[in-house]
Amino acid sequence: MTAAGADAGEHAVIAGAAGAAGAPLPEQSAGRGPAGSGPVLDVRGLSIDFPVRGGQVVHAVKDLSFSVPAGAALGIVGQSGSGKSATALALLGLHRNTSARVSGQVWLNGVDLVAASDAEVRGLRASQIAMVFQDPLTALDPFHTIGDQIAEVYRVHTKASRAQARARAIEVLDHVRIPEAARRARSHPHEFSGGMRQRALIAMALACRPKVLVADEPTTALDVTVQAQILDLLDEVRAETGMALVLISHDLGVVAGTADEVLVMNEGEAVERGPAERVLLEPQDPYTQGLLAAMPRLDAPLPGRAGQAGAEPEVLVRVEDLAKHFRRGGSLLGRAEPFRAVDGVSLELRAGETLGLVGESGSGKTTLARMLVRLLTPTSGTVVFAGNPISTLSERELRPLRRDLQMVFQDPLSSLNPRRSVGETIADPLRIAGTSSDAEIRATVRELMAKVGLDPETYDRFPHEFSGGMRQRVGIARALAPRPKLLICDEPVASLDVSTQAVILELLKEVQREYGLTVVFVAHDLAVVRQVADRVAVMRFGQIVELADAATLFDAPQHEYTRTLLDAVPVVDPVAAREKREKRRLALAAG
Amino acid sequence: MIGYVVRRLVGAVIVLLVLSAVVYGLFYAGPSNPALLACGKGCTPDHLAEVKSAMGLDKSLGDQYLSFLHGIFFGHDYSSGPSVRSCPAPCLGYSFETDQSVTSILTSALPVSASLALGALVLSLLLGVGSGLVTVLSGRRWLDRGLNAVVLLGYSTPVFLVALVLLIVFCSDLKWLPFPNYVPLTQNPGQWAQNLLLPWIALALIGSASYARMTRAQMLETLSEDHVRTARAYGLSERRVITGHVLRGALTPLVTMAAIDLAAIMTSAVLTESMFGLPGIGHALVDAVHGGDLPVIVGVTVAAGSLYILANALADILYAAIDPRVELA
Amino acid sequence: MRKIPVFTAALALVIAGTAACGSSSSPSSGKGGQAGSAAAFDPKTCQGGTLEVLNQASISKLDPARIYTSGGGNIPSLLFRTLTTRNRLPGQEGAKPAPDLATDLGTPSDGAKTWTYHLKDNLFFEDGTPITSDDVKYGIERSFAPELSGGAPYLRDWLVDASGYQGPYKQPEGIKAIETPDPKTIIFHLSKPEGDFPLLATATQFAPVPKAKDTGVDYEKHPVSSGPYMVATFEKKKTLDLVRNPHWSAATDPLRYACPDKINITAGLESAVINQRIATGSGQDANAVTTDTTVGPDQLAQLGSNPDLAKRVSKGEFPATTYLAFNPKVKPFDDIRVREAISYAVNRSTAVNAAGGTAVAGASTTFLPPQKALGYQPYDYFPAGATGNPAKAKELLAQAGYPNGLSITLDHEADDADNLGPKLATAIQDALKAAGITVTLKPSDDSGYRDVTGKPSTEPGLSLQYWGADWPSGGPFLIPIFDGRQIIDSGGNFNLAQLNDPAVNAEIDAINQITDPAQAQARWGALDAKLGQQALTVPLFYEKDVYLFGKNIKNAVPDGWRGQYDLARISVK
Amino acid sequence: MTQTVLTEEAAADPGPSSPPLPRAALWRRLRHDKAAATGLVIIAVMVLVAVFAPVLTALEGQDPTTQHSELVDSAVGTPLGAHGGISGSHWLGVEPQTGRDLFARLVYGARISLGIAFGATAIQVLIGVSIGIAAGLGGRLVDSALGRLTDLSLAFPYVLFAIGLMAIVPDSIPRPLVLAVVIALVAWGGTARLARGQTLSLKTRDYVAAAKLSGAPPLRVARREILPGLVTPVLTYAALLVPSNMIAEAGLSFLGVGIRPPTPSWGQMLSQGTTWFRPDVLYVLVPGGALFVTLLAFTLLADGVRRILDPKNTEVAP
Repeated sequence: MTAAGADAGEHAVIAGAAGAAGAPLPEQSAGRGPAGSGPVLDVRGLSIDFPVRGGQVVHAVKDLSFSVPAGAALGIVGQSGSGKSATALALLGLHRNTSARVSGQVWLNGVDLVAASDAEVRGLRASQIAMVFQDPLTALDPFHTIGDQIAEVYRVHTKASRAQARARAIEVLDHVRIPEAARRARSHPHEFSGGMRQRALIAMALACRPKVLVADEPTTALDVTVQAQILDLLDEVRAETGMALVLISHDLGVVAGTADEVLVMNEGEAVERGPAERVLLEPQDPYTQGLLAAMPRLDAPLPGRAGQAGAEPEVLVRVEDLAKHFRRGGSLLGRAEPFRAVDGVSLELRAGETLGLVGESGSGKTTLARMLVRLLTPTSGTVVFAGNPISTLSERELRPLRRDLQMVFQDPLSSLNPRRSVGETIADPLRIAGTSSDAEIRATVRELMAKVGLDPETYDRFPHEFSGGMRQRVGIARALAPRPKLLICDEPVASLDVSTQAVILELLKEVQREYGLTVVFVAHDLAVVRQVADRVAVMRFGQIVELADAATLFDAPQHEYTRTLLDAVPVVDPVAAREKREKRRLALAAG
Repeated sequence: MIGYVVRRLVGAVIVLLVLSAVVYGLFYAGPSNPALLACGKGCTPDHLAEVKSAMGLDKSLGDQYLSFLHGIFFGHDYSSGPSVRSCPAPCLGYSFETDQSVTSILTSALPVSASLALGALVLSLLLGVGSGLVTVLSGRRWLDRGLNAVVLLGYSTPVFLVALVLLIVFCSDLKWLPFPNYVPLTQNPGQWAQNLLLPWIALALIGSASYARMTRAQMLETLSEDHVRTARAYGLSERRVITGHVLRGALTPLVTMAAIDLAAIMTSAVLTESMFGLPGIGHALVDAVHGGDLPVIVGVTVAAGSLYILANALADILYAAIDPRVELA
Repeated sequence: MRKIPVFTAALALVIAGTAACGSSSSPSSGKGGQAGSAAAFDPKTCQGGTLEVLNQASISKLDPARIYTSGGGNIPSLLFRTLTTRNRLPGQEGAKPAPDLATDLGTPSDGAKTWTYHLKDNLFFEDGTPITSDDVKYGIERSFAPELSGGAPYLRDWLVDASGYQGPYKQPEGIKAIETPDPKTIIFHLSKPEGDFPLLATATQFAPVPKAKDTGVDYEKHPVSSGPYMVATFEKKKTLDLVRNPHWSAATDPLRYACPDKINITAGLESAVINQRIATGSGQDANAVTTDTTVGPDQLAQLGSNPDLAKRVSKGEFPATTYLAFNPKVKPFDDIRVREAISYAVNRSTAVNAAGGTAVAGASTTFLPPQKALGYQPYDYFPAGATGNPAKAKELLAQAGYPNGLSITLDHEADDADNLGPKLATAIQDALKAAGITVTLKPSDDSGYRDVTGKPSTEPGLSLQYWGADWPSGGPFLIPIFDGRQIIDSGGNFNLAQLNDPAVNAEIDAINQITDPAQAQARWGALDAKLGQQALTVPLFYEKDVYLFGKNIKNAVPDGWRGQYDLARISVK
Repeated sequence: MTQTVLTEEAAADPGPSSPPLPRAALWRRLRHDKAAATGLVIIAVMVLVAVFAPVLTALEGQDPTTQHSELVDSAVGTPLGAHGGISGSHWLGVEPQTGRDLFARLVYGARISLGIAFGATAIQVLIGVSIGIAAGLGGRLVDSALGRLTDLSLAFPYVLFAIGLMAIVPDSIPRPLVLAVVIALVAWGGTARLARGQTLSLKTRDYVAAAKLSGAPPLRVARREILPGLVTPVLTYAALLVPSNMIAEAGLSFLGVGIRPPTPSWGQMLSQGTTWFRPDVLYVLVPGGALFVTLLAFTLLADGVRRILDPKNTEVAP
């Protein structure tokens, strides 16, 4: 962290607070000089408005100012709708020719990107400032090879020959550590994994040696271990090339280990900015404080789980050698090897406990969870619930048991029928049971709604009228309605903002206590699991690699993979984050 | 790739078998008397008996169908005397009314239908894709509305109405063109095109509406894709973005549409062929229906169905060849 | 507009098949050819150019054994010479036969039961081989082969012991009833007197076929020509291109002028397109004619106001009657009062309008069309006036026991191509409604229709029918319809009234022995008038044929046999 | 008949994730969409005309089948008087040849054209949705069998097969019914494909899983969770099917295998009219205009509904 950066930071906060774009300070004029110690990117009084239907305007970004010195890393953090992505696009002038209205100044290399001509802006893109996008799946053209796409960018900006461009493409692909770069350059994007694609995008960004790299949520779509690798890579290339980095994320942990400075945005405004250590460890603004408090962390003390450690509780569910195989690409001429989503899992669920089920995407955790409530029929193995072999019962035989097995789903939008009122959605299991009168059912539903924090008066409203958190409350109420014994929560908070996450987790804990539920909590986020689970099972490739008490698992993981996972989890403390990165680097070098 | 093609074709053949069985069963098990109908007009009892035994109508329906299938691969001789009516493979039946094998009726009709379909398709694509592109790329609101209006008009106009107006205006009143009279391409390419011009225009006026709408929708969708934003973010000029990264993705789905359209026009442009007097497949079928010529009805329907299914299969294969994401393993 | 069906007494059904085979003709009203060029026309200097023929009907048959024609047809007659042929003149003269291959119209003996013909000298096929009487005999024998069916059935009936003959492929010994004592002479032995034999000898079955060139069903791919033209290319159902036959000599054939050097026939066109093209006449269409498409309403309506077009029409009359046929075996048509009521109720104005108006159809109360060659005698036993007499019809119905009206079914063809379709049927339906008769319409496809109505067991009570003469004489017009011995139970019956009256049968036999046309005509006319009293049919209208021809066409004169211009005498020069 | 192709396009785009628009809101927006509202009004007028055809003709004092030979030129059949014989007692003139009242035939023709178009659409939707849902919810075997069946129906050359079928159907069955069924039978594939795709997409929604967990039997799941999700896309699609079915009816009648005389239908009138284009242009314009306007109205409505329901609402290019 340089002094100049800190000054600029102060200035930004002041300017933001004063609400004035102000005249350029001497530092800024210096910044426009030849690349040197001054800021390479200087944003002053940036505002972005989007017109929407009905003549109204959304103020996505309001009077934002900041600057980034050469070689520095700025982290921009905010929840969805905070304006951080609109800001990122403005840094490359990508709002041009859209309905967005941009005002203020974005100085880059002596050019104001807001005022410059289209051709001028085009010339700066990639050569001076490059961008890495959130979803590597869609950010590359599916019709062209990776190498061609990088080479094209290089040729546009350097007038290099075809061969030179190709060589440069292979060079940068090699740089981002894509193995056999020369061969892989001829691959199409769909032949790459998510992490590889993001590396390819970074390679493309590096191709013309820009001075600034903007990375907008570059790891959000990736698994935690891959996320760590990509963040490490960004950190590395910044160190090697000396370009400045603007890293944008909703996750404080993601920016912690990489950014020198952090800017926190809320509702289009910068609420706090400063050196990473200060903002993350001693936040001044109440909003930042709230964010940090709500964030589940691995280093927080384990929540006490009184009463559970008593006598050996009875076993509610016994799973033996459970497997689920999916056929893939079946054809007339031959059968492909099936995909083993779950491959020989055995475990016991004790009444009243919460079992955390963690793993990366494709590890089989959701498949396993769905087999526990017989939404999926196992290929082999058994699930015995309270003495009933639910894995082999027919649909009809199963029906009386259904009410005991309920589930809370990840996506609160997809899990509610958009064409039915929330009250009726909650009432559904009761109506199917057919044992109560309409009045009784309505009363029960209202009671449930009140319990999960919904206004009973909203009985007749439809899901799209609710926010994500509220919808998840509806999902929980529906699951509770038949008074189940087993509740499966499949990533119940994954699509919620961090502050809402905390509230929903608290609610889940509360209802578990009250209803005496046995809970299986499926999540990819170890920190979240740590908050709620008594025991944790770690899954990989369809198998459980480690199953232990929460305390044991997090403090003394036995399995190599568990350790890798834990090491990859981002932490908010910048110092700790850098230590973890160093550890990973050493591990990689050793391995 | 080869495996995919083979698999796709095997699938097509299975559908074809079912199709032919259904058509065959439907018509031959139907209420009409196939021998009498096949015997055609002017049928004498002698002739009828001859036709009946030659057609094998004394056999069970299943056997008849099998011999129909057999004929497709090995040909079929219809004989009941010293002179034999031979119907070499692929034999789709024999029209006793016109004394021709269905195959020869088809082979003489096919070039006409193909000429009609190809030209109409090319013109539809030029008009439709062209106007769709211009509308999207110019970004003019009035153009967009205008295009939509034209598209709606195209959707709402029956082809025979267009054909009639074209004939009256260009052939009868203005006399810019002679009345269409099909001339084979091999005979005189100039006259071939001149005589097909009006049918092409009639079909294209209507067909291009779909292409225009599809092009517009696809362009807008592709333009909003992330990789287009990436290309822009990396400083590519708008022209380069469009030609290099938008067109291919946007126009690929049109391949499927065009292939199916091609088959549709070839087999089902009955009204167009009838209005312009083109002796194509549709015309042959209408003739057969009016003449009660059952073997032709069945043969043509089966052949047209095959064409349709093959076009579908071809479209899938083409699509897979164009789009690298489609796995051909 | 109209396909051209011709009919047979015995077995066969309608054939519209061949491109050409048009209708036959009879004394025409002779209005055609006012183009004025007829008088100035010189067959010596008419040669040259290409004639375009634009037709609807597909050219699906070109084997002379299989074609059903009247007077040898229009297009077939360009390829095939026959023993006799139509006289190719306008008016009454044209309704007579004339010698063609033969030196005269034949010599009858044994009370018209034996007919002897001698061939002219210097007759050659297109390959230069001379035409012999054996070739004529072989041509006739071929037409008995079941695989070459389609021609008129008269020979099978008339020749002695020929009904079981299966053709020369199965029975190479041939027909005993035809003798060829020398290459120039051919003698026919008939089982009964047939004064009309010279008229029958105009049919293409009487064309010579060289046995050496016979390829069975494939013969039609290139039939060996004896006429002025021969086949250059023939694509079934599409095109037939003719070029001059170098071995034909005008000296032996004074009736065919053979003016154009080439004749291109295109089939499968829409009637409206044909008429539009001939009327517009651009390019090659100036040399265009049609042999199967009468003028459409578009051009008809213009005739009054467009003198150029009015000059380019040929107006003739093919002897044919469109009528309602009763089946008296079906109730309520067994009651003559019901048949009479319907005869009174019909509205001939709307019926004629359905056919296209008085320009193309004339209201008719007699079964025989108004042509002298057929023996026409006027009568109107149930006067319905122009628009029907529903009051009288109701009265008769009340007498018959239907005071509150009647519900009947009318069978008709599904399309209007033969003028037996929905247009006429709905006109009848509407007219009978005024008389309290509710008509249900029952359409059938062409072939299905013939099948249903041609079998006495399935014949409906009331159906729309059309009858045209195979040659201009009362015999072929009345015999199939009213001769009791012509009732065919197995199908193909045309005696729809199923009348088997010994007196009628005897009168028919008596007239058949007459070889003097004038005498026979009077007797046929009297027979028609007598039959009319029984109300077995309701004649609606007779046919008028208006054909357009191209701007360059000369000598497009309708002949008296078929009411149509003759391709063998047209010039494009 | 390229018109058949355009329905495929709609089938390919199920657009499932749009938030549901309450019926009332849909109605409100529809009324404010000028084009769609125009379409709706025209359709309403046409339906009223069809329903009240007897009343309208009674007002005029004519009926659709009575022939007036006195009103046409006896020689060639053209209507007497100017403009196809328009007069106080024959509002749109008379038909050539027969002299039947054109207005009466037009309004009675509306019954056939609209009736068959709606009827065929209803049958199509019924078949298509049933098969689509069954395929989507059934097992792998059911799905692949029904999928093949759908392919098969899409592979049938539409017009050809309709013509072939019309030729063999016995006459004892009422013709309009036959037409509606035949048109529906040859063209239910698109609806089935749409319904199947939509069902497959809806099936994976968690609320369907939740319903299963609530103990709902499969039929209840289909009815309560899947079917409501199909209503909007299927209705939008059906709005496009109506004009396409109308064109099919007109085409078949034009070819002479459709509705039987003397029952009037627009397609049949048009086919008669083609030969009268010059002598009596009104005879083409009247049914042609009616057909065109009605088709346009349906297309406008369908387009409007699509536009309103399209979450992207890409009216203007970016």
